[in-house]
Amino acid sequence: MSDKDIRIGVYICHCGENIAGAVNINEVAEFAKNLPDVAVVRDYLFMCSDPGQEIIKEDIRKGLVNRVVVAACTPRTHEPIFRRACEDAGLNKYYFEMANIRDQCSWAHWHEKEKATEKAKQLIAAAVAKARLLEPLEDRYVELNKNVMVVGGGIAGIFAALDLANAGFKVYMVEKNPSIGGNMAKLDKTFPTNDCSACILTPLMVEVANHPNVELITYAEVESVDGSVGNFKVKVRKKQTYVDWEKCTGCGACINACPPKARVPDEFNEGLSLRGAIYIQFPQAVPKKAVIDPDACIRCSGRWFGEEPRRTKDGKPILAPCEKACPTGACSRDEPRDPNGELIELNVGSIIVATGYKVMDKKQFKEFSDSPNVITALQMERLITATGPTEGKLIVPSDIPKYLEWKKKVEKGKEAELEARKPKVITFVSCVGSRDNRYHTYCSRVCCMYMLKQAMLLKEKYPELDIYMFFIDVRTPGKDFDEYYMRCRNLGIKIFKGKVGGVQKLPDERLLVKGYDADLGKPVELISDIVVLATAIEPNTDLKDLARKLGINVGAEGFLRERHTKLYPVDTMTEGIFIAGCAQGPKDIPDSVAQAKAAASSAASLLAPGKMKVEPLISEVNPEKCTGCGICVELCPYGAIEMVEYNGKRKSKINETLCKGCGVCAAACPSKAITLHGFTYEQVVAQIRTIAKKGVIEEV
Amino acid sequence: MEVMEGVPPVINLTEVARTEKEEFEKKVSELIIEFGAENLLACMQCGACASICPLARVGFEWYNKKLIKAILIGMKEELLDDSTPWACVACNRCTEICPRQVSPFEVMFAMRRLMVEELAISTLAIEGDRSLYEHGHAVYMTGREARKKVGLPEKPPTTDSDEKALQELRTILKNTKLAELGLIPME
Amino acid sequence: MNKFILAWAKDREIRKRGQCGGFVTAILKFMLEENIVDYALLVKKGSNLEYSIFLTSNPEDVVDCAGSVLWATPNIAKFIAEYLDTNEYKIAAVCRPCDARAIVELAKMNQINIKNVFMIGLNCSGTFLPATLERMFETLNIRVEDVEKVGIKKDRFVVFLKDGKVETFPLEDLEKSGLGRRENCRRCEVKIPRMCDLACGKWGVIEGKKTFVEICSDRGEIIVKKAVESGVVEFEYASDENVKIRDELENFALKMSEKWQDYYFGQMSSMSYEERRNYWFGMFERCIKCYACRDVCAVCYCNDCILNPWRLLVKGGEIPPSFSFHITRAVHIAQSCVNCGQCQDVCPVEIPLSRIAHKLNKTVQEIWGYIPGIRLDEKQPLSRAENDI
Amino acid sequence: MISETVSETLKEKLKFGLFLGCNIPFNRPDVEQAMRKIFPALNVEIDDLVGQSCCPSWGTMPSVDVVGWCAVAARNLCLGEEKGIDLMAACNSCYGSLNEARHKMLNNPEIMNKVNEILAKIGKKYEGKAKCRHVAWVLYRDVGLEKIKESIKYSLDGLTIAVQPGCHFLWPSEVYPDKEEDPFNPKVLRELCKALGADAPYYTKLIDCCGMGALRSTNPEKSFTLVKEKLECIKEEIDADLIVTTCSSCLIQLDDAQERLRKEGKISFSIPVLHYVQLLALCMGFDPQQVAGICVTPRDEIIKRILESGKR
Repeated sequence: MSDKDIRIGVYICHCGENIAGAVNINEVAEFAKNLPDVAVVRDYLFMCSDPGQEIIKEDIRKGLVNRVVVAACTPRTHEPIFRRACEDAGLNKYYFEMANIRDQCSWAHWHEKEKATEKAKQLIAAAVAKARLLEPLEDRYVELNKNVMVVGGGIAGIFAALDLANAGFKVYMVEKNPSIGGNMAKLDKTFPTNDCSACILTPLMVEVANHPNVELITYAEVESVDGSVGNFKVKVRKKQTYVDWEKCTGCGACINACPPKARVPDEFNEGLSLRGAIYIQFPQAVPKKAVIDPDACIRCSGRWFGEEPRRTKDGKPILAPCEKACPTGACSRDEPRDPNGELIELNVGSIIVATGYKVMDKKQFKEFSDSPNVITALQMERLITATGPTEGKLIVPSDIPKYLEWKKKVEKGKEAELEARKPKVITFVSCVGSRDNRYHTYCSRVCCMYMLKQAMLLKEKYPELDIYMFFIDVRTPGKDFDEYYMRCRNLGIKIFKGKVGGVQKLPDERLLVKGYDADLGKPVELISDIVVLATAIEPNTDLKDLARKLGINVGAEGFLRERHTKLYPVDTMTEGIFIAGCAQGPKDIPDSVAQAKAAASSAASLLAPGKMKVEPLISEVNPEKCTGCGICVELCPYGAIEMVEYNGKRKSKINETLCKGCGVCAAACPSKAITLHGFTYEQVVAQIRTIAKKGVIEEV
Repeated sequence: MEVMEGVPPVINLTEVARTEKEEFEKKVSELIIEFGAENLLACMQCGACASICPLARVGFEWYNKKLIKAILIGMKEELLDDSTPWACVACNRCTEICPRQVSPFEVMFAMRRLMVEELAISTLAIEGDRSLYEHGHAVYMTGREARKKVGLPEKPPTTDSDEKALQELRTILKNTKLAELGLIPME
Repeated sequence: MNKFILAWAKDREIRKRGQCGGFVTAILKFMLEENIVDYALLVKKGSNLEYSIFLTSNPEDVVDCAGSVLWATPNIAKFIAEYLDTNEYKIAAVCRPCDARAIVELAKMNQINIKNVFMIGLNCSGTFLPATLERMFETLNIRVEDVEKVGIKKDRFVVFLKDGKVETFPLEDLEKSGLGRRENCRRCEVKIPRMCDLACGKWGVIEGKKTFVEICSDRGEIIVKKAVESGVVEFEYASDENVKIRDELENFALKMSEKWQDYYFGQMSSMSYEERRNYWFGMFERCIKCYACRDVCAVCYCNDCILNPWRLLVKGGEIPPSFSFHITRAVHIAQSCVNCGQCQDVCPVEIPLSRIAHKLNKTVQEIWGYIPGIRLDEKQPLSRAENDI
Repeated sequence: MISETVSETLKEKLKFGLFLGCNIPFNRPDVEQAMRKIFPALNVEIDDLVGQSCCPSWGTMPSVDVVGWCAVAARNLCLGEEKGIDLMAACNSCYGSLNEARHKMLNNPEIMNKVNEILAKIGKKYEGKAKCRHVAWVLYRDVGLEKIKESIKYSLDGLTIAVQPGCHFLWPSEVYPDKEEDPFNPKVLRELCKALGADAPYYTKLIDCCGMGALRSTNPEKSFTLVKEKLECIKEEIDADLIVTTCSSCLIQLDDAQERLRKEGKISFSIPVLHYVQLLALCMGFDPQQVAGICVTPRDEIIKRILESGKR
């Protein structure tokens, strides 16, 4: 190595006070000057700034240095910047190495300045030790497929899909429910303007469905994802609908035919009403098609798909009610149906994940009693909306069965009196499951606002209602949000600062609410007809599973993790996969839409050029050393390694387009037959040895 | 014990902070944590504990939520003068529902322990401990008529009738803070 | 066919010369004769305490190898992986449990094509180093020349003399005085090689010269059936009594191992961290870097070992080598070590290498529940990615 | 968990150490006698745990020193552990104090070590195996409702019972060996009462505190406001014939305070109060004088009613 002409430049960044505040820059610079092969040592207030980069470029251009070590902050954000500077000045950019003397040094040891300085020296020495062994590498290019898959057809998915489709990209929208629309379709009105949710959402649903560049794949789930940015191979499982969608017109005749015995809680109404085994998700569904829930179906006529119908005495086939009711034959049970549905293969260049959220069930909150009149806020939303189980008529939830009974009678033309109780007092409880160490420590972000919204809608419609709201704090950080809050107070809604600790059932289905008011400094209690729990927004149950399939990260709280909170909020650690909406964390509609559009634009700018530069920091097998044991094959998280024939022996080989350079194989190989370029064994060992020897670079 | 009801009309935070820094060796919150309320600092003052606390319900001054707040602020003298912690029934509703797993019950009892340490307790409260040492029972009665009436032997098979067991218990008690504080004879 | 049989060779000569009725010899001979395998791999006894690994394609040679040799510690697995192309040739190998386990481990690493290796396992309660045996005879006042063979019966060391006399000695006393079985054998936790196709031994046989055979694979069953059909082997089904006795003997042997494990590992864990480090580093100081431990290791398989001088870790010409030499080796074999003891046998400076390797492996076993060399379809824990984010 | 295995092995023999505490042997020995009667009759062996002491109760060691609390509790638990049996208590305070102490020891090795250092001085060591079970749970889970139904001579048909499980039967649910499915809507005591033929309906203040313990000794007036609220709710909502509790403290409070409130003219009704083991003993036909002979609020009438009406 020493015969080569190596001239290392060490550039130490003050990062304003961030580094210089704890690390003695002069001392470190003096130390660096004496390291082997170091030709130049310089320091500057902000190395990443334009003049800072210019210092490096100047030295390269003048031929003073041919390896660059920058001691500054995190390579995650800044390595690309310095690499580009090297490249601009005519140096192979992989002759660059970074020492992080901020995040892991000055910040961590802010109060131990001497030790921080010592550690900075060691980190720089380690980087120099590695820099001496750096090799020039060449970037690769991969072709990009210009199709995009959007997972999730809620408001975020719809916007992402529309933006991309309008820009000319082909979009596959995969939705697990029969219809797109997501959680927003369940809402009555939206804050802070009180627009009708359906009025602003349904036109968009139609637009995306009819867009020539969008292919809707609903009632489907992602089964597997292979490949990498630009060339993802996705398998999507289209679930069995048991209804021929080609023929189904969404007329709904089958729904009414489905017998009462086959009724199960209606997911769309959050369990407040029942739906049949054959159902259309909701009246404004897109596509408006029926599906059969095979778990709920009671096989009425004793017949399942592909089975011969039973016959009457005179030989006529006995058909299932839905089959009989269908005017187009879409429900015919003559043909067998594969319960596994159909596997669809897609090739896409980028993926946007916008799978939304679910709200916590109230079941786990035992202290709020098991009364049916204690409901979640999303149930409240269904209760007040015109498309809900009571068509927007406000009654206590325990009386909904009475209402449905009454409605049936009226529909049959009978005269009947509705005997459902109307609530006089409604209590709202915030932070149920949010900000709670037992469930979710995070704030669900939208609860304060939607509670205020519901209270406002109720109070405006039924001024005689008494509404009590218990908040730990009222959080309204958004444009026009606090004004909205003040509007609520002006309406005479009673707001308390304090959490409700328990709800007890009274014998007449009313509820005794035990709360606390911080302003009075006293416990308070009241009798309420309905208690609304603002249960937390939480990740969908299968989100972890989906993340694993996609190879993206999930944070401790269970939401998808972005690459960088501030700088890359819609990117993931896997190139080419973007996230938007509540799958990334609780947020309201404006934020979801903004994120969706950001994700769409990120995907578009990635795919538009048609090809992409890929770092050469990937692994390579030396077949001479490889013993073919196959450990690496098992361990590779990207499925990038396979066994191939080499000189009559089985050896492993790494597919460079799939390899992400994670280094697992190189670390695991007992023969060390695998090299991870940019992080070779020699380079890493040199770093470790240098640190082990407290900053002394050892000649090997 | 003198029961001090009420709080001063204005709480002078500057003065509280100064007293805590200058007059005490340790912050009161640190002491409370040491005395067993490990999650004290997780409290966000939501008030759920107070909403169902029997003490708050019947009008004691320093019930769970307020006690925690006062500890977090650094108030000490006011708290040492108050009897609320000694009224806590240890019902643990608060522990069950606290969203931050602070266990306000544990804070109440840590406060008791702090008061014991500072000997800010009445003889009444010490009585139970003395009785425990003397007889092995916190509640103890010499009258045995009731037992005889229901057909039981005069003495139950406890430390009451077992001198060796009582000595064992005393050995244990002598190795606790009770003895350190001089509330029972030292070993 | 039942899983447990008692079997013996029909041929009178084989029955006489072979151990326990010559079943193993008869089967091997049969397999060569019928060209079921190309080679048989076995151990041949030499004069006094000598032995050699013996590879043959000639059925007649097999009979010359009949009889058990308790001082033979052949490295069967290494021999196969190193010298035989198991993709090309079919081999029948006679293995002790540790050999068989090493073969299974190497098969998982694609170093042996186990499809072409028929394993005839021998029950084993331990082996002796020839040198130790010599010292034992000296202590016990027995002339090597007079010894026909040696054996272990429960807790007794048994010497069969050429004049027909049999003498027995308490094994534990011998071992406590530093004689007796190899250290790894004392700690060994697999006595019946059920990972083989056939597991053979004398345990469970009540009377007569018979071999108790546990049939452990489909192909094992086929071979035995064929041999019976061709009239080479005769058999009867093992009774419940036979099986019970065998289980008892196995458990007895396992209990003994457990005691020795407690002894050796207990010694290690009773040391403080400091003591333990000083002990092992002291041991490693002795190392003369002869590479024998590595070369002999039954579960090592790299073409170009990273411990080779000037490859990444080890400096040429430096003795003793940096401790990383030993640490690297220990870590590399930790998940697969089958406690065969070869490393310790060959170490010229007597570092108790198998002890540390076995202990490390026990840790792996505790964490992942993985016992090396037992099941072919079970991947080694450190070579497996868990799908758990 | 090691502790589970202990109770598993107990399943066959059903043997428990009878943990008395303080209130029961000195204040309400009829409860002790009731237990001594019913369990042998239900084929459950009870051991006296000779030498047991106070649990320790909340006002003593728990208010002084966590380690001291645990050490006293551990000595009591050791008495069972040495015999391979669990303890059984009819007092919620004992149940709470012993189990909370055990929970602290199991979850904090530092406390466990310190406790065992102290215990070593009297030649004992607590390993965390033995725990304290509640009589109600033993009757519900180990003995079983069927066996209870079989064993009774008198049935309570037509009686309405207001149940009072008591706080330390429920919270903190984390520390208890047996847990109600919903601690805010407890069912076990109601089921046990129903097994005797009575009706045991829900009432709004079912889980509310009776106000006993430190609250009563610190400020009786305030304590009585709680018990009054509770009694009124019972009277108004379900008009109970009888209040049944599984806690000796609740028993004393509800029984004593009622009389006082009546004298002060704050309430005008009288509802007899019994511990469940007493009620069961009565139903099984044991001598009322022995198993339910000590009370403030009169029980004669209800006892008469039980013995007359429901002969089976």
